[in-house]
Amino acid sequence: MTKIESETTKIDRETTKLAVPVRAKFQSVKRIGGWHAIGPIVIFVAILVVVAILTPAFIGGGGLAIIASSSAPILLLALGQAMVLNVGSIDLSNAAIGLLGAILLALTLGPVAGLSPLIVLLATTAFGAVNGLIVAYAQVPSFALTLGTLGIFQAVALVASGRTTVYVSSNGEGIHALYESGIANVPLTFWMGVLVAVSLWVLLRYTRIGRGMTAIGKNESAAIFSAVRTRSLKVLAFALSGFCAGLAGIAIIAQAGSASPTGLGSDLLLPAIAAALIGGTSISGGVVNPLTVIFGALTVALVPIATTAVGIDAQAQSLVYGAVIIAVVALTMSRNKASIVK
Amino acid sequence: MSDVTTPPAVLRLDAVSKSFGSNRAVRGVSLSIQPGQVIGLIGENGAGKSTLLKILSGNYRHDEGTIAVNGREVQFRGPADALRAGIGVVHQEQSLFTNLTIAENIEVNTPIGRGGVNRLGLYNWRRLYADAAQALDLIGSHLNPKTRVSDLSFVDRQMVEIARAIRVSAASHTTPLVILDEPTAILERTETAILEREISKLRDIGSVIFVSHRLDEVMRICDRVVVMRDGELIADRSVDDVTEEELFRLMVGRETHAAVRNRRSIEPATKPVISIQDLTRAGSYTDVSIDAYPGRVLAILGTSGSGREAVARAIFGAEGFDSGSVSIAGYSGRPSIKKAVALGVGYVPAERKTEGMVGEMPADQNITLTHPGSAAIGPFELPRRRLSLARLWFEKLDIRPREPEHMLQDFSGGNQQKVVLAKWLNSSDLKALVLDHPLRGLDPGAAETVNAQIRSVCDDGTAIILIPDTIDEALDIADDIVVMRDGRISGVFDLGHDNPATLDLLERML
Amino acid sequence: MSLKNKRSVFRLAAFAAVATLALAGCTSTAGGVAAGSTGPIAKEDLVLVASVINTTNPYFIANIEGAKALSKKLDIPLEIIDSQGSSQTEISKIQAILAQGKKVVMFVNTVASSDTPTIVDAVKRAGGYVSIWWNKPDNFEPWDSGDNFVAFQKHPGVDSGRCNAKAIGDALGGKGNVIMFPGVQDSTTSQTRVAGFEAEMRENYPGIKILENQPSNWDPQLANQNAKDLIAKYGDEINGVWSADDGMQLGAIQAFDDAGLLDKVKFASDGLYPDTVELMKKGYGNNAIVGETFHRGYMASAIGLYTAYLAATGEIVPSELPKEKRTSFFDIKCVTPDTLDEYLKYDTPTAAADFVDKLVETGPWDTEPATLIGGGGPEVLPKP
Amino acid sequence: MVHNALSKQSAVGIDTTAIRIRESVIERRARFRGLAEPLSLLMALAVLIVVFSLLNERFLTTSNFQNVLTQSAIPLIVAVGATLVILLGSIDLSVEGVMGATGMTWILLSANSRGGVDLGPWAWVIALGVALVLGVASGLIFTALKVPSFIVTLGMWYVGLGIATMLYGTDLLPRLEDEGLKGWTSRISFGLPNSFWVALLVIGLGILVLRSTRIGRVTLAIGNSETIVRSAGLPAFRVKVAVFAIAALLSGLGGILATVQLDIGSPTVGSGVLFIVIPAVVIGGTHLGGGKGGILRTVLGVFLLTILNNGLILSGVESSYQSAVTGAILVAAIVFAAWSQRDRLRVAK
Repeated sequence: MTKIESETTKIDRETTKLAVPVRAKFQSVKRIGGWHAIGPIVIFVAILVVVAILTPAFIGGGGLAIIASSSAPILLLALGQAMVLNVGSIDLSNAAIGLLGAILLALTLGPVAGLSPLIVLLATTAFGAVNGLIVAYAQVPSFALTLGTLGIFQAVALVASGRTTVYVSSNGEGIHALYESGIANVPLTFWMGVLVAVSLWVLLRYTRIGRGMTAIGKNESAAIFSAVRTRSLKVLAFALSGFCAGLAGIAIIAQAGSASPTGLGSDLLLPAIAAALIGGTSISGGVVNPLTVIFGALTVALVPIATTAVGIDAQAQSLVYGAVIIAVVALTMSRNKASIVK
Repeated sequence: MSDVTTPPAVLRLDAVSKSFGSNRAVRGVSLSIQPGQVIGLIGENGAGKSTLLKILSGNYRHDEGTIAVNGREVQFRGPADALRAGIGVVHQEQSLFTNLTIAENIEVNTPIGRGGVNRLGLYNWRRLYADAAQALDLIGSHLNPKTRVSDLSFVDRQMVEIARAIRVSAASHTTPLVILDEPTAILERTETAILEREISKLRDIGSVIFVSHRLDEVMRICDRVVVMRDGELIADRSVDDVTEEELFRLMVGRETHAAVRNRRSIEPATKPVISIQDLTRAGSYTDVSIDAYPGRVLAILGTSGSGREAVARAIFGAEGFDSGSVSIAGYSGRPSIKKAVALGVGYVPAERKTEGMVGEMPADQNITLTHPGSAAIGPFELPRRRLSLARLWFEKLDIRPREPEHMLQDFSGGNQQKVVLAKWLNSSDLKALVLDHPLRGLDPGAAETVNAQIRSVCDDGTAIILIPDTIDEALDIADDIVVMRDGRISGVFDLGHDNPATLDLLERML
Repeated sequence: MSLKNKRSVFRLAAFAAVATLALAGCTSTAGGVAAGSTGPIAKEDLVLVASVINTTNPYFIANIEGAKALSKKLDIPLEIIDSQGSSQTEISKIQAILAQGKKVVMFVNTVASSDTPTIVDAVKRAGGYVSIWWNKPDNFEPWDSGDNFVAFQKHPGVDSGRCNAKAIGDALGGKGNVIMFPGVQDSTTSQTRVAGFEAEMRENYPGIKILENQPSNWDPQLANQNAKDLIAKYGDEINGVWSADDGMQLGAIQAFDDAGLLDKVKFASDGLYPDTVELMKKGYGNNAIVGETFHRGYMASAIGLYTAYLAATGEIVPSELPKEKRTSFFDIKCVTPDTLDEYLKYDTPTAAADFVDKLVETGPWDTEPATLIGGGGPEVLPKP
Repeated sequence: MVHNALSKQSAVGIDTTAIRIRESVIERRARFRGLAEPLSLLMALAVLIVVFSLLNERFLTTSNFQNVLTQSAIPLIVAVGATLVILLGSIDLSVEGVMGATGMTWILLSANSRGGVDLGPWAWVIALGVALVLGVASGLIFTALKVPSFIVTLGMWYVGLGIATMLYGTDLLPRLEDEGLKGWTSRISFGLPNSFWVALLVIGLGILVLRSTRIGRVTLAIGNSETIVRSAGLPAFRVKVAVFAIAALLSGLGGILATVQLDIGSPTVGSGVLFIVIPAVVIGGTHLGGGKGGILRTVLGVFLLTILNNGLILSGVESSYQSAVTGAILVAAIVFAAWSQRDRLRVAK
């Protein structure tokens, strides 16, 4: 600071005419940024309004609470995924880690009671961190790596569960309460997701850690040359993904009281990625807003419910789901003419 | 070049204009190029050069005026049209597919049905290689067309680009017009010399538009020089009737600085900030020892094989080395970027856009990315203070426009480079700054303001290690010059005492 | 508009949307403890709901068929839920229907055992009545959950496995080697069938050796591949093939057919799909299919829905029923090529409607061929 | 004057032999570098084969060889398309949906147990037409609307499944009636299973397209740098759509063959194929970022995974561990490939 004030330098004026086109460019960027932030919310509300008009009883009957409660595990996984996407990677194993977490929780809740969620979160965070360590230090593409660890975690879940449904034998009340009790009729599991989203939002927006992560996602080379601790931050992003997956596991146990390798939560990988992308996360990295991811998750949970609620034929629902996912991302994503999309 | 027979002009522009909204980027440009002519096109960044080139390459469509190629009026609907008309552009940023062979890169634009594609739409590889070899031969290059471009050096890549431009015109049986958009900006001197030789050969085949920031090159290579300013073509001179100084004045619209060196030489402090001893990296450099002192600029000269960039990266901890030591402020442990930065070293990489800055991040966040200074308390950032801190830097370094909350990629090159500098200057304890080609791709005006900043940083007691683009740049700013050749130091000069001639330095480089 | 304003507008919008979401949640919580509802409901207020795992498996198609027949018979509208193989989808779609305030009479073929408590809870809260088929946690019994969880019903898996084992054992003359294709490993349905099959072989056919089992996830394609690999591994050592359902058996048969081994191998499985009936009628592959267990999806859904309907209308009071009518096992029939003809009548176009007619006459527990044969607690697996 | 001195220098001419020598050295090194990855894959394959044949003597028999080839045929066909898409730098997740929709269309229009129409060869045309429409739709949405291929094809997966489900309706299982087609895929002609001959044909065509046609070369170019492709005036738009169309066509062909193989129509006829194909492409060494890789490497990847699966079953490894072993091999393969290239400045996404 003292340096800035202490001296004045005479600099030749650079041509000011540059400002004109630059300013024009700024304006367009701003506009896109605005829609980018609002889009996921608008889309969610729009679909909701359509559903409300077609079936008013659904919304009146606590439909929103249902959407929120069923979006909770998706939301938690999507938030973790969004953090990984933000550093330009992807975590295909996080849903498997979440399910493994749920199984571990169901297994340990009886024997070690209150310590169990802690152990599970520690374990899933560690699983995520292992992914991150390999990505950061062996420098392998995360898509391929986590595809591999996905298989490993699935097998571990299958073996750990003894190939059967694991029920919480005792001490399940505390966890179950997360689903049973709620604020404004919405279970705590969802609010847990909102809390995580807000925390991650603060992390990304107001801390150097978050800034560093975003810098990695936008330009990793520049981040390296700016002495951003790229490796540690990547590990952290994956660890956060594991942590969120652990919370998703807790949410699953809270809802079902049991876990099995093919039961609740076994097919959340793609919905969670879709939720992150619908929530405005860029798949190429560097763009994420955890708060809009909440609406991404709500939208993903809403679509199948909405197709049922408005009475679309059961056999057409899959088609509608696919079409809506594409349409929603097409509507919410920010793009400019020159950008390259992979 | 006299126009006695007046053959049809290879290219004739008549009052060509192009606007973006209210901004008239190109205004009524008229220009005519005869076969065998080499035209120099100069102008500051933002003068309208790139827009004009993009019109010629078919990327933009002009709003007004006419373009005629070989006497026929043309309307380019896309880059393919321009290519078919015989206009080949060698872009500023290299535009080769590094994963493909030389032959394919040369032939990639030839219209289907020719250039080694048979009737079934399949490539005839033998013919493809032969045609490519022929095109390379025309410009005197003996590269194997089967080589992948990723294995080539920069100068050879430029050759491939030129060969491609020529090949395209040959395939469409037109006189080629090759547009070289700052081909020498990232080349070393030796390589530039090779390139210059090749360009002069092009006269026999077609015409050339040569865009460069280096006025001396333009004077050497071209027959005529046209100058653009504010979107208009303000001068069209034969090189015989104009001086470098005059061109500079035309370009920027003001007088140039005296090229006389006006630095007060600071005597070296007793202790160097950075001291490297017998640094060796197999295949790159050997036994390099350099000391950099506070308040002095140390320039390392050398060609692309000299290993000087690798030494600079080793100092910053970005690349490893095999033996020797790098000691920064007395510390000489295991080097890493993190450690180097913690010890007060900054580094401005040559590849600004890919390594120096996060383009899609606002300028203020770029400035505080490494050293947040007062814009953060512990791990927490304070956006408002960050912005005001950035405003101070914008003011101090005259970064325009004064809107640090905007994406850095939307600023012009010179302003971007100043933001990159500010990123390091924001350190409370900057001891040394390693600058790898800090002026690359900047127009003279911008280069001058960046240079001024480097000088003032140095005067504040920071040691500067500079990898300059040109010898002149080194002579202009350095206190010490180290010359490297083939990975070894071939000369050391203290400009306080020595007064090496350019030729002297050049000899030690080659 | 400055960037800062933009941001605060966005923040406000986000906050408002979250708040709306929170406040809009109405009387029935998604989580809170449910009071449950008793007392008869007028027929006009009812809606039948049948939830199936997917809409393409022949068994689930039959489920839908039965539900439709009952809907027609009782003149009550019907809604079908397709879980698309996902517990989450199943639960949220059920909740979506419940949220519309209708009084539901529900039949759920659960995707996984662990879905049952959540579904029961939701139905209870909405004052509906539900019968669960096939999968539920062993310790989660209807009588502990009040009248809204009317019944848990299934066909006993052990019986099915034993029935198939007998068929293969007899066909092979008590000697030979058998391979097994269980379904998804953590499915109780598959586990009980496997247990029954293995127990029967162990107890009564000591000369038959089980070479290997390869779980094939109810997936015909996977069973086909696994069968190919096992053929490569054991070749003509294989004498018998058991699959946990007919879908996987179709895949396995195709693999043996391709290998030219069909004539020498005997098959048995559960479900007697229409395709299986055709193959058996034709005597395909030297009468390759020697045994099947017979049950029909339309019977399951009709029984399940009708039980729940009776509870909803007050005609039965679940808490007063004996335990075997709350956790109930319904009979399955062992079918051999010789007895196949007896069962063809259950596949005529009017079969579902005929069954529903009888069902309404005789009640949910006494309608041939699916009569109540036991229950009152978890299915007991044979001791290994 | 500085430039006078320099121009004298250049007039003398600069000896370029040093550069030329360097180039020829680089060229020689580059020629062998290209072989390193396939070689290590072949070695891995060899090790697997040796280990499995020691564990079970049946592993190395003609019948098991034919079995492995039959099983690899469909993944191979689909993987050729997937490789092209990945060479673009994109990804195609829709394969299972496209397989389902195409297979279902085909069997419902062929002689099947449901009766209905039998269009014979036209069934193939219409079914592959469905695949083409899905592929072109993916390509157009991806290219024109700039929606990331990941999400487009994810959505198209569901759309394909939805089409298959709707076509299927609530009728009986459609079963193939044509005796000539039944079991055709695994029947042996000239020592190899028919489906594998189809796969070989597809692989051959795929290599030809990639190596010697404009679509193939522009695909590689797009994977390298789409910006340059556009500024060079190459048909990036058309090629991208074409590649997605080709990939969908091949998925569709795979779907029909899978239906023939199973003899019955099922919307989920493709289940599990995606998770063989993508790892196979990656293990083969094709870069997910695009531009680098090839079809033959993918073929090796598919063989590696198929042999692994087959070998694990033959050597009696419990099925619960199979996904872990596949996963571990994938991790090992990519770590092995990346290990030598580690550098503190390298960027891996």
